[in-house]
Amino acid sequence: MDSIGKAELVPLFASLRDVFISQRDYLIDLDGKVGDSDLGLTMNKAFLAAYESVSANSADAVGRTLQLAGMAMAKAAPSTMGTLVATGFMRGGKALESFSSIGSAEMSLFWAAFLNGVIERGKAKRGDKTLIDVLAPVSESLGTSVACAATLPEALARAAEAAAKGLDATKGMIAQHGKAACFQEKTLGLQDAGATVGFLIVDTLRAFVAERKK
Amino acid sequence: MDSIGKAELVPLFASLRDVFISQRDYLIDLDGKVGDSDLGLTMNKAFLAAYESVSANSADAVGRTLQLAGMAMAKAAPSTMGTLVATGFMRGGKALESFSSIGSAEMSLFWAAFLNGVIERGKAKRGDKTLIDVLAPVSESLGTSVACAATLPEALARAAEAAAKGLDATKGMIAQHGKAACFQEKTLGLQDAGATVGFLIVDTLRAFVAERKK
Amino acid sequence: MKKFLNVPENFVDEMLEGIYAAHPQQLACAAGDLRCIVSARPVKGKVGIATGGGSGHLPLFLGYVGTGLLDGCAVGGVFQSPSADQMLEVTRAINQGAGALYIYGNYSGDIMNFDMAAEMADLEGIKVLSLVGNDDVASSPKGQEHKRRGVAGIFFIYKAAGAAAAEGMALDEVKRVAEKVKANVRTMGVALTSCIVPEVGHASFSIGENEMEIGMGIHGEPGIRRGALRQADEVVDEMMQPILADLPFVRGDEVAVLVNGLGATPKEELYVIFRRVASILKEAGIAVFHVYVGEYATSMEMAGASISLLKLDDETRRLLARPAQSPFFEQQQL
Amino acid sequence: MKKFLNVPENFVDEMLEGIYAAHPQQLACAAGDLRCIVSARPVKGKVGIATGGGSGHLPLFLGYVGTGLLDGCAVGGVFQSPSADQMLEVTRAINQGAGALYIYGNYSGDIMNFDMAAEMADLEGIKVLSLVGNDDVASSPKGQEHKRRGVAGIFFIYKAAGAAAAEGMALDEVKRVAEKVKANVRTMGVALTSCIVPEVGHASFSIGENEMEIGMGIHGEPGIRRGALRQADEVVDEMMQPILADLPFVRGDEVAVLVNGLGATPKEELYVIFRRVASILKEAGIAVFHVYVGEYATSMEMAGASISLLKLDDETRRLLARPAQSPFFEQQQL
Ligand SMILES: Nc1ncnc2c1ncn2[C@@H]1O[C@H](COP(=O)(O)OP(=O)(O)O)[C@@H](O)[C@H]1O
Ligand SMILES: Nc1ncnc2c1ncn2[C@@H]1O[C@H](COP(=O)(O)OP(=O)(O)O)[C@@H](O)[C@H]1O
Ligand SMILES: [Mg+2]
Ligand SMILES: [Mg+2]
Ligand SMILES: [Mg+2]
Ligand SMILES: [Mg+2]
Repeated sequence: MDSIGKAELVPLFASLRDVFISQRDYLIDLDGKVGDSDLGLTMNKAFLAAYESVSANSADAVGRTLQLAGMAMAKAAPSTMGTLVATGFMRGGKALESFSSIGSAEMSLFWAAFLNGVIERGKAKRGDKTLIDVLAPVSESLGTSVACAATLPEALARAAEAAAKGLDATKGMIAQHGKAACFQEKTLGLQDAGATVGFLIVDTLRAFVAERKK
Repeated sequence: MDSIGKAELVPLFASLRDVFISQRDYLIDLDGKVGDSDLGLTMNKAFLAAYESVSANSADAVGRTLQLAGMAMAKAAPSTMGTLVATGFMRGGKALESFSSIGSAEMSLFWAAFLNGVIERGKAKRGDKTLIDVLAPVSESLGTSVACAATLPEALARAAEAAAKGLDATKGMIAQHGKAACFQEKTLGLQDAGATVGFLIVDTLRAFVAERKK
Repeated sequence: MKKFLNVPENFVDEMLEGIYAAHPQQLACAAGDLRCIVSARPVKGKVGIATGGGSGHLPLFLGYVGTGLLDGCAVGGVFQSPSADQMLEVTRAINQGAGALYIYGNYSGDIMNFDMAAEMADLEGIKVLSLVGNDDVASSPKGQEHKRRGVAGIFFIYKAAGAAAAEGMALDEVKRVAEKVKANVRTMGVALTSCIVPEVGHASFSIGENEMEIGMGIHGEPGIRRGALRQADEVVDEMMQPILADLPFVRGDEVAVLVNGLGATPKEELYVIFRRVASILKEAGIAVFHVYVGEYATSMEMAGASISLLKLDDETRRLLARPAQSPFFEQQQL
Repeated sequence: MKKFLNVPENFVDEMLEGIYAAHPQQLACAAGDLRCIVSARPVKGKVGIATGGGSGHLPLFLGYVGTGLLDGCAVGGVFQSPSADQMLEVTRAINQGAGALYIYGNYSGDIMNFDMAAEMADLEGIKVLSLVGNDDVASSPKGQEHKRRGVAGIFFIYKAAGAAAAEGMALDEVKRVAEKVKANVRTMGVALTSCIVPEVGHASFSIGENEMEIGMGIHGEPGIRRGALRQADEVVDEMMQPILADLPFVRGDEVAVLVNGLGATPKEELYVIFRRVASILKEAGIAVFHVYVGEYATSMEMAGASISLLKLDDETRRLLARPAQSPFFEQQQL
């Protein structure tokens, strides 16, 4: 599958929903180490709401559908990550307003806008041990893929790899934002919970497109 | 000395002031058992103010001087006893408005009015373990003395005896008014602090007149 | 003792200096005595209303000196009566030729001093009537109302009498209005913690970490029942039952409600309390005309609350609705 | 935990039910969500002003929804941000075609949600501007004002912006006024005790029996200095010095003053504090236009206080003087 059209959004968001159902306890655990243990619950709520929104708005254009999914997430999960991810989908969706399907180029646009939205909303920067440490390499990787004219499956495979590396790198960082920031040095060695969510989204996209390719 | 004239009021109030200076700690102690320990302080202030008022107004008629002394006490010591004793002096002074000196008959009028003032002001009755349990026998004793045509020194000697008995009787009573009322049965056996003040005033009068008789 | 104060002995006077400095257009002191507080906006010919009592209950007592409210107030030390002499000074200052009404709480020290002041004012030709608030249902059983303490419900007496005087009623009429409100207001309180009198320096009484005392007075006077602190709704039920039964308030009545904080209790909790009060009144078929929630009569930093109900008629409703203004209380026409 | 509450989880919603029940003529809920509070008296064509933030700070935030003040407010759990969606609902409800201004405090959760709400409102064609209060001098040094927390001084922004909108100013103009007030207000606080979040059930932080913390935030954020509690005048001196130096406030300025209680501190003590503030200002040749003393922004039952100064010009003085009315704050024309 070389691009994601309107019709694929419902099954895509069903996958995302299912991933966050299955990763619920894992995320609760991760957030519990230096946070308040709610991440598994809020991401569950967020992606359930997103799936329902996408189902209800599947007649709309892709960009619009993604924006509405973001709004639904914001409503369902007003936690830090809920708000940041919601922002990402709203901004990413807005960037795709004039497109009817999502190929490599659009995917790159989407994540660039997603990343910018998260930066603008949360005022964190790379290296602060957040979601951004996954999103930034993802966005860069997708930019490179577009320049190299990679297919969507290829581009997402490389992006997911970049996400995994970015995620691993958060272990070496000291948290600067949110509840974890209070723990400072104690966050060294721990994988950031929000960054894990970023990885999971990108990796689910990769798997979804790879699966459909067959 | 068979009557107290205008000129004697200043030394009389000097005696009262001195008595309450010397009894300060004793009264603090007594009030402290079931009260707030301020009685020694307030009576000191009250009789110092009374003395100053009497000194300043010694040209006035006796009744008027006593009334003004009461007003000065009220101003200086707005505690329960301060107000009651002030009321007593105001009412007693008012009762003597048409007299130029205080003999047995006037002394009886004074204490009857004093007693009535305290009853009206404080709404307590005999047996309630207050000042009244000294004032009532004092007033009765003075009434009898007048009927028997006793001299002022005789009348005051008997009144002081009645006061001492009344004071002793407060030990067998249960407090019904003021801060002590909360302690109920625990006040049994204790001598009432306000009644002690009543006794001290009458006994100081007795001593003053007895002293001057010589 | 975690308090903002300098020398404890100066606490009351420094507080008063702060009040005069903050509200120079509204409050003035009479006879050069800080503790004699009068309105800076006297109204010619109006009946004067004065109150007074111990300090430590802000906005009670001086906080109700203002337009459409009271004209003067004498305050004593913390929890101590002002002197008769101070009351007299206030009386002189607020006398506009129409006489004065004293409205204050049922405490022996206050009664003695106000009576004495009234007597002294009388000697000077100022006509004074007095009215003693006794709204605290917890402090004596029915039939012994004269022994009940005056607590937060006095606010309603101030408000209605203040409006009556502002309307130009004569002294007897203002007194009649005040009597009517007094007869129709009932209060119950509950305390969770003690307060600290600055000159004493430690808690006035002790109460267990999980205890409450229903019916405790605003100086820590004993209440009806001390026991484990329960859920808010149960506590409210226990307070409302005797209030309703006492007057009694019955189906078809219309009331004003005051949920009063004693000092340290957050407003959030007062509204949790009012929520239950509202549902009890609705159940009982009693209509609510207006609701006051906040600190109207405190005990320094005591945690706790009281509930007051005032049964209204056309006249008291009209008077309650009138605008009023002081540095501590403002109300537009309802 | 000595609190009037039922199930801790229901605390905020029960409080809100109490508030709606108490003030049905003044407050309404938007979109069927208790936590979206709007004025029951909307004004056609007026710029809407909204605020929001965690519960537990009454009268902040919802207490300033009223006439001549704010139009709507979204509240979250105790000390927790409301959602962007709730802010959006409030925005929709208060939009009278003239756009909306968000005024709220500098906390990351609030900022993210308000920004997001603004973005969503924008998608719906409602023009929204935002302004973040950051008056707490203690929370970051000069030059880093953008990092400072918003505390009680936000009251002045509400008051002036609310009056500006009531006068009929356009959105840009209301924002300009709010910016001006924001630029001219400075606050310092001091905490004596902790507060208790109902769902947590114990003190948010511990502080010694004789300690105070100068500059502590309203959620217990660390301050500048923790040390022995000193006399009130010394504490005030320590707070006033950085306030005055920061703007700076100088001889010839005219200011409004807010002495704010954090929850458990008696009003008596706030006036002892103001007494010293007044004398410092007098000494410094700074004139006082108006003084507010009371609880304007609290931290549940925290004992402590804050001092805010607002430097005035003709416009802000005029706006501050305008009448205003809400269930929690009333002011006649000054
Ligand atoms: N300012 C920020 N910008 C970007 N990401 C952030 C920021 N603050 C926190 N995060 C991310 O959010 C994650 C925690 O999310 P979440 O559990 O929803 O927070 P909370 O429970 O405090 O609302 C962190 O692991 C981090 O990746
Ligand atoms: N209602 C009353 N009538 C007469 N005497 C009273 C009354 N109440 C208290 N007393 C007297 O006052 C005394 C206490 O006086 P004082 O220490 O001045 O009281 P307080 O400190 O409570 O103001 C009691 O011992 C009692 O004799
Ligand atoms: Mg979390
Ligand atoms: Mg959370
Ligand atoms: Mg005593
Ligand atoms: Mg005393």
